[in-house]
Amino acid sequence: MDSALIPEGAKRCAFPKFAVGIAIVGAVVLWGVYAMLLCWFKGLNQTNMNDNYGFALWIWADLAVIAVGGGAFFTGLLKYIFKVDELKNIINFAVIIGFICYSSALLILAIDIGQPLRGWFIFWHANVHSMLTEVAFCLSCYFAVLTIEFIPNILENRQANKIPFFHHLAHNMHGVMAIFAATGAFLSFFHQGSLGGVAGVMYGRPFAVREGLLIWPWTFFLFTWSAAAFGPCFTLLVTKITETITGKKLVKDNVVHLLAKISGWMIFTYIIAKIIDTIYWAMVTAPGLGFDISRFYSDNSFYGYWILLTEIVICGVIPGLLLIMKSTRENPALRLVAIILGVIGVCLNRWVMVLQIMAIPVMSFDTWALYIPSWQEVATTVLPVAYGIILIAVTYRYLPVFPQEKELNSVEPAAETK
Amino acid sequence: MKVDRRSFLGLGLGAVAGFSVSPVLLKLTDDSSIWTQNWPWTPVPVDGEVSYENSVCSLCPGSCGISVRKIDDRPVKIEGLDEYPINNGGACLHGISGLQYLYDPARVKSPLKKNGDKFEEISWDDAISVIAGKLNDIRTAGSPEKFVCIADKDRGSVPELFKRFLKTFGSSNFYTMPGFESYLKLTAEAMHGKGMTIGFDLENSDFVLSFGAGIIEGWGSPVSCFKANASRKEREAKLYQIEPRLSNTAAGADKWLPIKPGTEADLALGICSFILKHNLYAATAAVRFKGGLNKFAAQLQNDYSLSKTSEITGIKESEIEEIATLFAKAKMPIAVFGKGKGDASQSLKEFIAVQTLNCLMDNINKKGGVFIQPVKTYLEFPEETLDDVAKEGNEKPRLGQYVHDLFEKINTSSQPVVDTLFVYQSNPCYALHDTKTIKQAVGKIPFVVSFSSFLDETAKEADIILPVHTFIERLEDVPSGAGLSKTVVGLSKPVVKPVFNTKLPGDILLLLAKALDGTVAENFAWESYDECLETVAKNIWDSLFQDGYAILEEGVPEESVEVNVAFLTGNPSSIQATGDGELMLIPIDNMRLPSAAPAASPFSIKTVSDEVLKGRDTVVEINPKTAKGLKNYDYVALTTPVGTAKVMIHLNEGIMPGVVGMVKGLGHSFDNKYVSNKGVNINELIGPVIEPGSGLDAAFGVKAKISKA
Amino acid sequence: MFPFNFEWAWDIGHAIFFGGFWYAISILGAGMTYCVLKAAYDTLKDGGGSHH
Amino acid sequence: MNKIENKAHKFGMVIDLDKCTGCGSCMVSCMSENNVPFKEDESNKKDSITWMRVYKLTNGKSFPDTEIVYLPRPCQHCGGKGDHGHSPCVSVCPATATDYGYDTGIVSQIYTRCFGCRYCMGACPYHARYFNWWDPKWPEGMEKYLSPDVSPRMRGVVEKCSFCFHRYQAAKDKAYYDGRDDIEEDEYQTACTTACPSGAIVFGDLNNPAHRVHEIVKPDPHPWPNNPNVVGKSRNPNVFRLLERLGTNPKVYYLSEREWVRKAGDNYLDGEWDKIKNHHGSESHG
Repeated sequence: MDSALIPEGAKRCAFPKFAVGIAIVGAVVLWGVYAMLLCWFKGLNQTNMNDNYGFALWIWADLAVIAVGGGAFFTGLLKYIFKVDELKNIINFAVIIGFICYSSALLILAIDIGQPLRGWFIFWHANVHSMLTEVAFCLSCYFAVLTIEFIPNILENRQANKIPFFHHLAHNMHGVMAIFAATGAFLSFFHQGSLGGVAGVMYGRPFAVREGLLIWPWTFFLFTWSAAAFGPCFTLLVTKITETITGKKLVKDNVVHLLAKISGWMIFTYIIAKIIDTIYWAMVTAPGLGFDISRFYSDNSFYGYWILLTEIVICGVIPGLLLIMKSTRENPALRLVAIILGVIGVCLNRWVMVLQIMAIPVMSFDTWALYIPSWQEVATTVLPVAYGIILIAVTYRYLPVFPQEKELNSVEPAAETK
Repeated sequence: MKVDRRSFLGLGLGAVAGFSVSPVLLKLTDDSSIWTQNWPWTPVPVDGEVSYENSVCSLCPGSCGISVRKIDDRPVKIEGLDEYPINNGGACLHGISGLQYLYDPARVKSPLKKNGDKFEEISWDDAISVIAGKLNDIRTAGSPEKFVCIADKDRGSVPELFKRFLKTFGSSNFYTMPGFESYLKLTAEAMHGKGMTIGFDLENSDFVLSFGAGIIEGWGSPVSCFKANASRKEREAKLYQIEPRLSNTAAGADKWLPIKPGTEADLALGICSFILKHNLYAATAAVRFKGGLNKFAAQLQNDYSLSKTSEITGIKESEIEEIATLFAKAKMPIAVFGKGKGDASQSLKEFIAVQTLNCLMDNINKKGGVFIQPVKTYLEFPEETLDDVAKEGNEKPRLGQYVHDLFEKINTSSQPVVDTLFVYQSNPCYALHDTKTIKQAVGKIPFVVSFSSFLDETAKEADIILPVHTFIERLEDVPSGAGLSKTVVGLSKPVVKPVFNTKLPGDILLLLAKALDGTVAENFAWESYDECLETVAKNIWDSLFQDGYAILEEGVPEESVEVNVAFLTGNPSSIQATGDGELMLIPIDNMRLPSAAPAASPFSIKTVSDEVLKGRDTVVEINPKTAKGLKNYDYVALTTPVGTAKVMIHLNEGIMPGVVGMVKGLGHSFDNKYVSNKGVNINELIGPVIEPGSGLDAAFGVKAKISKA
Repeated sequence: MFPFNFEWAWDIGHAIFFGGFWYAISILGAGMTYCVLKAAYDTLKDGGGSHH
Repeated sequence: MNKIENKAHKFGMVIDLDKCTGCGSCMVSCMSENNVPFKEDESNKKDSITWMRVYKLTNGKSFPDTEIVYLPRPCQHCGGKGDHGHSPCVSVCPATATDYGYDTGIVSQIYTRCFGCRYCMGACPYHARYFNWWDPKWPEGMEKYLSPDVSPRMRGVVEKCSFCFHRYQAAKDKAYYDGRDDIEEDEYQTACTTACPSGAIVFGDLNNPAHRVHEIVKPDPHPWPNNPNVVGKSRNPNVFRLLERLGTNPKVYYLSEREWVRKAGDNYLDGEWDKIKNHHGSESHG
């Protein structure tokens, strides 16, 4: 039915099966869109946020998708600037994942703000001293970069590529992609960092505040670093999931091993920096403001030291080591464990840097504030996930995303699974 | 085909690109944001010329001067009036919220007549003629005493007009709701003679011993008390607070002495006993006591030894000794009575016992002491002319001494004892103990007329509601009382034209009187209430009109006062709470919640802590020791002999173990969603306990049980 | 974001921030313009559409 | 430059917690003055707009040694680290919707500019900022009492105490009309100050030695030796600020003779309070 659009030589499931799958996920999207419309038309009273929890589930989701979407810029940086050529076999997919993550992030922001129709004031009336301004500018620009990086892949669709202009455009864009990637890396560095800065500059919040370099608190650098470190984990994880669902091998092991190794070393170095930062904050910064760190992890029913331990050791040190060591890295099961832990780790870090900050009382007579998101918040947070699944399914079906797919699957006629 | 599709595509893309670079998008973006800045459903207040008008607040007995800021003819803000002799600039939250009463969703917008379960609007003429017809029937039937009136207070021209109306009609059944002022008069009358009243010179006293008086909880004239309290710091005056719970007054006091609920009178007598025993009383005091002090002293030594007092009250002997000594040694000590706001149920024994302390120190009619003097009158009404029906009716005995007796009588009599009831600006169906029986009694009365601004619990039971102006729309004299050291009459002025089809209560009475048979009408010969007020208040009218107030009495009174403690020597027993629960439920007076009428405003409800009201639930206080595993905001069923309520728990270290504290002023059930249907009315859980000797409802609490709900 | 916005200031903060921003925008804009123009040129050079 | 600096006001207040009774007049006066809306249920204090909020503090002791104190908390109008005007909230607002007035020391909020990102709320440790989760609605007719001096806020924006800035403007206009250069102390007073029946709130110019607030606070013009971010520490041993150690430099000071109350104003490590409690501004300038 749609065979004219499917890449030449690739095997895809039957269209009805594909359509049913999309419809199921599409229902989830509709649920999310309904919640989104509620938030837009009735206002943010649809959420369970409150004046203590001005930042809540959405901002966590926002930070988390941007962190895991960091695989796009880091892989691009390695491929185009550091000329790690093997990564060309996964860069398309990394870009698509990045595109999904960043478009989701922008959508979430558009729902999160109280006056969406005035959202553009952040650009128009920019306060250049605000980390959030930096986030908005770099995020939007980098999304433009991702779109530019995504376009050639779209134009390589069998039908689109037949149009000479599109063919040439894709070709030319490939030619100058290094410049775009460099700009993207520059922008990414700043917006990943400034997202970290958002927390680090809040000097009214002893749990969040960090000392730093010039105007940038240490969280600035930690966020960039962690996004570069854990982003590839997410790329690998989504690749693995896609491979499992399609029942096909899509990327050669050597490429996966290489990216896993780079990620491992990045995680390892990041976690050392994070541990140093945590120790300095716990021993110097917070006590200097009158806070013993036990204040941040006690007297409430949820946040305990377990969260610190999980983030740093279980989801930081362990995946780092697993990916550094050749034997564990090349063991598919352990590698999978490592990348899953890694993705959880970075998401947990973003959780802590958004929700735990809001939960902790600062005034001595204030109390812990815990909150449970409303269904509207959950639905709008699930929305990007569903949208991402659809976009991956569509691009996988119609675009030559994995250059090695044909080679890896030419031996036998592949089973027709989606 | 191919070419077509391509050109179509190109055209489409071109159109999109063209649209994107055209100013249309930019303009739409800009316009949409401007729209959000001017949403038509967000009100834009109209600007205009600013002016200020002075008036007097009559929401509570405090009678503070207020300044109303207006934009053209719209009042927009109420503030305390600078230089006003009572509050000098300050204001309480209810006064400041005053404008919310003006536009209250529960206001009665025009006269209403009950038809079945519903109210229907009627015209003023119809309302007056229906009521007059009913009243004429009573007179024709020869039982004018079956016409009864309940008002919020008994001073001022409007209560006087009601009394006059009743008297010329032929009934002596005029009742007021329990209030601090009436208790002051009652106490003064029992101890110092008829027509006397009591005021406290708190701002000049150096030691205040308060027996549960919520000096900063709305007791007396609230703002005046706040000021006296605040100046303690500079004056180095002390405040010792005796009550079972760490109220705000207790928290602000120099010392808080937790006492077993209901034993305040015993403590006061114990202190008297100690002072007498150790000859710490003023030498000049003895001569004032009628019949001398010896017999009284002997009786106290016997009944109130230190150890016995300590046992009864739960206060250590050393502490009783300490406060007695401090009180006696102070230059100008005052002992004050009237638990909480001083209104609602109180015990005369307690008042007299505490006042005896003042008398023993002989701080009577001295600066910084207690002022005892005759109630100042300022209104001169022409002599009534009574016809035979009226004369006969006035001869008949009153149905009861106090308002609760009246309802008791209605409920217990097999014959209808009341034919027509006027309720003026008070809410007995909410504010009296055991509201269920009150409502039952009101239900038994054939014809009930409510003079009210709001469709409150009592108005809802009425057959006809006559809507009256709110205080801000009114012309009226507002005499102060409430235990102040001076007597000021303020003039409430209409600062805004009536918002709804309402009238002045005085004007309504004039209309009614004119429609009545007999000599009633000729006793109300004024053209209007305005004319009436100017005539009857002629002695102070100039000052009232020009300054907005007139001071009737200021400074230290010169009266020499006798002291009579006969009530105490009669050896009355102290009040015991009813019920058999192991806990004692006591009411809490909270400054941010009016305990009776009018109900809270949306603003004042908004300020109420979530340790008092949570969602739709009342939160009661108990000591963690009493909690037995209950946690904050656990639901419990609170059961008393009178009723059961589902409430939440708040653990408070500031309340005595074994005591449950529940706020007054919640649990309203009228049509104002911001204020009503929130929490429980404590009066549904407490029943009246009549004090022997005084006949007062003196219930200070009730025994209760809690069980996890 | 532009010098004519009233909160704009000619200070170091604005210079760095908007310098970086406009620089990035220029690169992206120039890069894409180049790609599109070059693609149009290449297409015309190929001879108008029959690219099979 | 110098001349402008000399003329700059620094409005602030000192609240005597020993006088505060927790009566709520300040809260209501503020709501009425500033057209603050109300809704059916205001018992969830985490979404209840109260520019002036009165906190209840306890000394944590059990019966009968419990003590309580009320602490009114308006916006603290922070001067930020080193009192340079970079308040925690102002410095983070992405759209310049909240600003620091260098001539008044007042932190303003421009409702029509705010797009509701709520970053400022996260940055404020005092919970002084409130979000309009709902459209403001008044019962029919009640919108007639709204004051034209302060525009009602639309849904989706952040609002907070402005130190009744409109009263400052009105006072300045009047002074200008009368041909005076500057306003008198009593010409500009906030709604909470004038309403307080206990006179617990004193408001004025912290830069003006003749003003009562300056007399009570005696602000130290020099940075605190213990923490150079802290400027304007009071040299009155009974005066403290909330979370002073964070370097937010609030312009709202509190006064109490009770030590536990002063200690509750900030956070201290175990044993630290006893070492720190007697540092009141730089001694050399006392």
